[in-house]
Amino acid sequence: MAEVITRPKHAGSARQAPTGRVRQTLVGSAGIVAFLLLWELAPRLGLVDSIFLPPVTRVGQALVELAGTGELWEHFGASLARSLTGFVVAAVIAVPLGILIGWYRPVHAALNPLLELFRNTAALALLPVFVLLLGLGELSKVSLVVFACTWPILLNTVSAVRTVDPLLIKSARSLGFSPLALFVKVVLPASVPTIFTGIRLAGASSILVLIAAEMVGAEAGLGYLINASQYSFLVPEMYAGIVTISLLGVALNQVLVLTERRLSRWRA
Amino acid sequence: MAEVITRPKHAGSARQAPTGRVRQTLVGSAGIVAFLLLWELAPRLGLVDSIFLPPVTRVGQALVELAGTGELWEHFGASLARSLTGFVVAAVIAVPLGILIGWYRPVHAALNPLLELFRNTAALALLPVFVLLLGLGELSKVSLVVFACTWPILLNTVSAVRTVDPLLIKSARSLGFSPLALFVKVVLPASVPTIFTGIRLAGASSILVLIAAEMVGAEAGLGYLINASQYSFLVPEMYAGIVTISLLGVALNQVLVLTERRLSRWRA
Amino acid sequence: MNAIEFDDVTKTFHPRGSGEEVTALSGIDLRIEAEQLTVVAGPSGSGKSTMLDLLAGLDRPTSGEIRIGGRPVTGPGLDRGVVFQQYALLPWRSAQGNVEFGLEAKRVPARERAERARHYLDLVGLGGFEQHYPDQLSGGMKQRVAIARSLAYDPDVLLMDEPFAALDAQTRDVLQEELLRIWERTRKTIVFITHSIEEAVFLGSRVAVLSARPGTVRAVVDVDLPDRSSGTDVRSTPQFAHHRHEIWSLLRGGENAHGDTQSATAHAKNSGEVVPVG
Amino acid sequence: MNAIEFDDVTKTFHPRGSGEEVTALSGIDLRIEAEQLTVVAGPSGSGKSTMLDLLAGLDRPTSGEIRIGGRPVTGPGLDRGVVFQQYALLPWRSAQGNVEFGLEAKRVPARERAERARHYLDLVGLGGFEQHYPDQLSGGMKQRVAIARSLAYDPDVLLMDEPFAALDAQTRDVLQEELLRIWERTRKTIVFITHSIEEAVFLGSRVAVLSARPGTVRAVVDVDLPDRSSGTDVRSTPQFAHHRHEIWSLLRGGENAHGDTQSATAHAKNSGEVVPVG
Amino acid sequence: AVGGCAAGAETAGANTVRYQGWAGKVLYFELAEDLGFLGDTRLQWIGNTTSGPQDIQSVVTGDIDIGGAFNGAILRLVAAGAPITSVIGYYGADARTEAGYFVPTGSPVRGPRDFIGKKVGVNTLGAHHEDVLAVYLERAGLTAEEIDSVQLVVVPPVSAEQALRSGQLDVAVLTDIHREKALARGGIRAVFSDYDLLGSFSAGCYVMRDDYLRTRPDTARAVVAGTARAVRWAQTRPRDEVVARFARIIARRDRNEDATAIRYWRSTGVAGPGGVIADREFDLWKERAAETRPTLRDIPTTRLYTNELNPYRSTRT
Ligand SMILES: Nc1ncnc2c1ncn2[C@@H]1O[C@H](COP(=O)(O)OP(=O)(O)OP(=O)(O)O)[C@@H](O)[C@H]1O
Ligand SMILES: Nc1ncnc2c1ncn2[C@@H]1O[C@H](COP(=O)(O)OP(=O)(O)OP(=O)(O)O)[C@@H](O)[C@H]1O
Ligand SMILES: O=C([O-])O
Ligand SMILES: [Mg+2]
Ligand SMILES: [Mg+2]
Repeated sequence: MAEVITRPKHAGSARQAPTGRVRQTLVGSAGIVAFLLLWELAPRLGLVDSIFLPPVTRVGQALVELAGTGELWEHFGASLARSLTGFVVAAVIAVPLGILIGWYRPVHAALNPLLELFRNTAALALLPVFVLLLGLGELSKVSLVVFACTWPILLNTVSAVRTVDPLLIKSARSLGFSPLALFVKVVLPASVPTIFTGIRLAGASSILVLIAAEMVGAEAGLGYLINASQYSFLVPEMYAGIVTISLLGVALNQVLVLTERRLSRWRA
Repeated sequence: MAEVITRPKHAGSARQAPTGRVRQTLVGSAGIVAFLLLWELAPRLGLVDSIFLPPVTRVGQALVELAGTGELWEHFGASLARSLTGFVVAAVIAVPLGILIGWYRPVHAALNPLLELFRNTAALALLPVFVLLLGLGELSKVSLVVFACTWPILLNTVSAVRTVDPLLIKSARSLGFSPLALFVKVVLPASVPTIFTGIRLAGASSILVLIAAEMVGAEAGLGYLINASQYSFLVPEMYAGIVTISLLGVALNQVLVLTERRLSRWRA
Repeated sequence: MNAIEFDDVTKTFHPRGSGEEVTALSGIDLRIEAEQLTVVAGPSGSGKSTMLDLLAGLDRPTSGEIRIGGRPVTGPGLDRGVVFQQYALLPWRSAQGNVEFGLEAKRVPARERAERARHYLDLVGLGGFEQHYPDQLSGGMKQRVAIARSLAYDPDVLLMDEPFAALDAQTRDVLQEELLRIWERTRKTIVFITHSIEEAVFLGSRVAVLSARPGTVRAVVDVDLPDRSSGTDVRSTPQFAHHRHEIWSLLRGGENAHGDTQSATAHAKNSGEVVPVG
Repeated sequence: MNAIEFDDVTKTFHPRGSGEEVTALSGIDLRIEAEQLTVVAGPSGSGKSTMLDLLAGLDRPTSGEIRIGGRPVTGPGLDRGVVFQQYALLPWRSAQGNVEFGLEAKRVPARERAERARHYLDLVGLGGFEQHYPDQLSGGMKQRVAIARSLAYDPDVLLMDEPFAALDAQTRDVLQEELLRIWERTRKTIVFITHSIEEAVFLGSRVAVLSARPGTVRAVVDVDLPDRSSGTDVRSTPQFAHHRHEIWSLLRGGENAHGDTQSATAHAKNSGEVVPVG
Repeated sequence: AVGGCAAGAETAGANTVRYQGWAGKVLYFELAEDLGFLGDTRLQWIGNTTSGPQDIQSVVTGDIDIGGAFNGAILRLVAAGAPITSVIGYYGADARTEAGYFVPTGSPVRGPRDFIGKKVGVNTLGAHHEDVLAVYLERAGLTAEEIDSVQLVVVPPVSAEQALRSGQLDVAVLTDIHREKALARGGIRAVFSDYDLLGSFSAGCYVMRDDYLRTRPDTARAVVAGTARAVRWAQTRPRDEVVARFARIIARRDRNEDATAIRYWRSTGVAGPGGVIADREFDLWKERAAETRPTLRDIPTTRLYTNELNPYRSTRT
């Protein structure tokens, strides 16, 4: 009988040679470099008014100055703390709730339309409400982040639990696991990847709505920095704030992607 | 030889009996009804200050009045027009661009980091920039919506094109199709579902950022209505605006979901 | 011992929304001897998986009773292990972790779990692959992990529902030989479900042939082959061809087995039902 | 006519990043007669799919030449149609649409396309399923659509790469019979790749057996069976057993075919390579 | 408010008064603190605001204890049921401090009727610029529909001039630094100003919550009295001294703000000595606000404010 020989799939994805990686980094930065060059030259060549779009080096200078006085870190820290607090609170609420809703069919049937309504309610439309009901302090800002982060996590968790492979459940039942053990050992881990999709969406939302919240009645935060700079016509500082937010967004996304990858190393 | 008889998969999803559907609607409204009841009673029982959270019937009354004077439709129309314009422009830009980037590996390698940066830049942080560069008119508002909608569509399109089943391409090549025909008949239709995921994400974004944009420098639109009502302390009118936005969000999502379903009827 | 008895077992389903009734099994009387490898063969829809679900205690008969070693089956139990057609491995656990999974249900201490898992992975030829995840294994290797899991669980009765159906022909041949080898060594009571005649003849000491829906036992065939687990080409022997033909005739429909040249396709068309063949 | 000639064909790959060279095919000399159904059998990795890719014009030999009807193959062509193992159907097109797809490449006018698609779907037993999407069809039905597509395309040469490997045993048996029936009716030149010995014997008038990597032609076997497409159980006949054993011995390794009782698992382990078996 | 009262009232000491600042501006209680007029009453800055209506709303929600806005905005909030009272006037219009409604020199907008259908940029909605414009148009006999046809656009003050010059706005309201800088660059003219229309008048007040006034009368009195003395100080001292004092305060408080605007301060604009409030300052806006809230007509103007805490109340004639 002839043998059936299969390579393990991962053998195919052999590590790239170091030179390959260097080259890849170079190619990868081409787009960024071109963008920065355009940003530098457009105002210098008068294509745009440099009052409204200062060259990127001028913005970089403002960024360095803001970092030097410590002001940038203060705003950065304030935004990060709010965004993370809201995000974590949302995850802590939404994951167990989503599991509950996903596991009990009647609960899901009763709540689904309401959840759809909330999910499609633009969080920023509620900003005035949060300010009215919860005041101007941290509570309303963090609550808005919680609101915005809750729905993607909740709905992904619900759908994750509802779509666990029934065969896995059947197989665990046939081994004689208790419902609780079944839940902890099968339903939960099977749901992780889908839940994480929601968590990544929430990460992006947390920053987006926070910026808006900080534009109202804040005393620190990157949103405040941008808004205050705009009102004081400190245009380079405003762009410095925007660049910082972009980098924060990229960093948060990267952390979540890496965490996700760690948690799903088992995927081919 | 014994016969192998398989039911077509769709036969399993037999239509539900009418009584079942009525029952489902009833159960489905349970959550909504409970929520409305809570909203009505909380201010009436003094659990929250009715100045800041008027009972839902009072909000309903304001909604009816606003609709009666035609004011609501004016704002609704303005928001809808902006959101749709931005959304459509984004789709028209991002889909072809995404296809291009996805199809040519070097282009993708060069641009990917830049795209990641843009995607993770909270659109609202750019609101002041758009106002500075494009002014207060429709252009800056619609541009912000375009910006926010572009990234989810673009990145999903890129990934859609990159993940077209290579076997389909191989099979089409073996039939002797030209590269262009291959593209139109295989790559494009195979990408539709993934592209649509991006389009749905963009739909939600379009409303979210529009609300914020309309809070600055607008003379009409639901964001303006909320903001103006808030500052004039017309609290029921403010809630009426928020409810309208929620409904708009639900409606837009529904339209996209239905379109998606229509386009992928072939899915089991 | 652990002989299995089906005593006039009937199972009826009431699919949601249709209002109709589907009788999957009708009056099954069957005795499966302890320490034997018994094959249940039958066309698709004849109720093979339903039989196994009942036997595993995952579902209950509408009427009749199933007994194992004289005691009625009332639910899942540590005395039975199941191997499903689609592996049913936890994708987030390594091969080792998947084998240990079954032992966790039995509350085997952690150290012993690890040892037993390694032992059984070795037994099915997966020594060295303990830390691989299911996605990194071929279909055949996945099914070996599932078999190792059931063996490590050490049930008296092993239930296997078309475990090799999703595999390519050659992998299947290899695993069939290994299953025989393991059975000969462990002498478990194995109930093996298949709808491949080849497989039924090759594996079974006894083959129970079911009729199409509603499933009834049409016949029980005793198979007698030369030593199958050695390297000889037993499938090319005349005995094999004989048993093959015997079961083929039974599945074709009992009395009119010979001379019925109606093809499967034609049959489906004539039956009026819209049931695709293939 | 359209006889196919492999003239000292070698194919070498340079997998990205590894720096090493993989010789998939080495000095293949083979003549495949026109209007015959020729089977190419060989173990996994012996270069069967590579042969087919070269024949389809999807890739080029490193050295040597392939000729069809005397003309060298330089690219895909309307004279050849391919059926892949994994169906390769467009999921967004109905069965009808998928069959028409091939005809669009040939610029057949729309009305004729529709007619031909219906005709060939009928031929493979899918009359009535024209408007079903692939997701609504079973594996066997999908493969029938793929076959209908290739037939409607009306190539002189039909290339099939393990088209039935993903199907369950019984569906495969049914489709094998149908393929024979269709071949007898149309008398296309068919090159059928498989690694199942059963399938090779049942289908092939001639079976070319490849050796393991690098693939070389070990032998070409002529198969002589009683009429296979009727309803009789040809697989249980002594002739079948004879050919089965012949090819089994060739695949086992030529000279030391008999008495080699080493199991596949043991072999993989001894070879030192970490190549999972199964 | 549900969480409003919890939002910090406990954390602040009994003699602490919370408020929101304005970037680049010095508020009169900030000046009072700097001048030492507040005694042991302490101010607690919780952040900046960019609009009066938002500021007084925060008073109602309990986030802050004192906040100021245009009197028309106060009327609307009271009409909505908010339990607040105005305690001192803090800004207004006079010959040196006025809000001008500017157009490009060549604009066809010359009189009230020309505003119909035009876009007017204002700093915030529901406030001073909106209601002054309404009074201007009403007095010229425009109908309610014609007044409604004027589109108000919220524009950050820094962007207003640019928006006007680039044609995105037909009219822009410019004040303070922005007005003077724009005038210096030329090419624009004022159609009218609030001072042209109404003469000298106080336009906005600081408000406090009624329960705060009841439960912490001493702190309330201390802060209002100190603020009144600061207003009076600014009303009576030479402009340069006031500006210098403001500049020093801004420099010392380290809020990363732009200090240039303060150099363009001309006068308090406050009509009453020490910010004493007059009936007329509310009556002017009452009719306009009552259009959407008829209940306003039933509230006597004297119930809207108190000069009780203001030491200059007797100076008033
Ligand atoms: N949960 C269920 N609800 C309704 N009908 C069911 C259910 N499970 C099985 N059936 C029906 O019972 C019959 C027997 O099904 P079963 O799965 O036992 O067949 P099988 O012999 O295992 O077939 P196959 O070889 O295709 O796996 C079929 O007609 C099937 O449709
Ligand atoms: N594109 C490629 N790049 C690198 N190596 C390849 C490529 N295609 C095939 N090979 C190698 O060539 C050899 C033959 O592969 P091929 O797919 O033709 O075998 P096969 O006989 O079809 O096997 P199977 O029965 O598993 O389908 C294998 O070792 C394979 O790894
Ligand atoms: O902000 C104003 O109160 O005008
Ligand atoms: Mg089954
Ligand atoms: Mg192959």
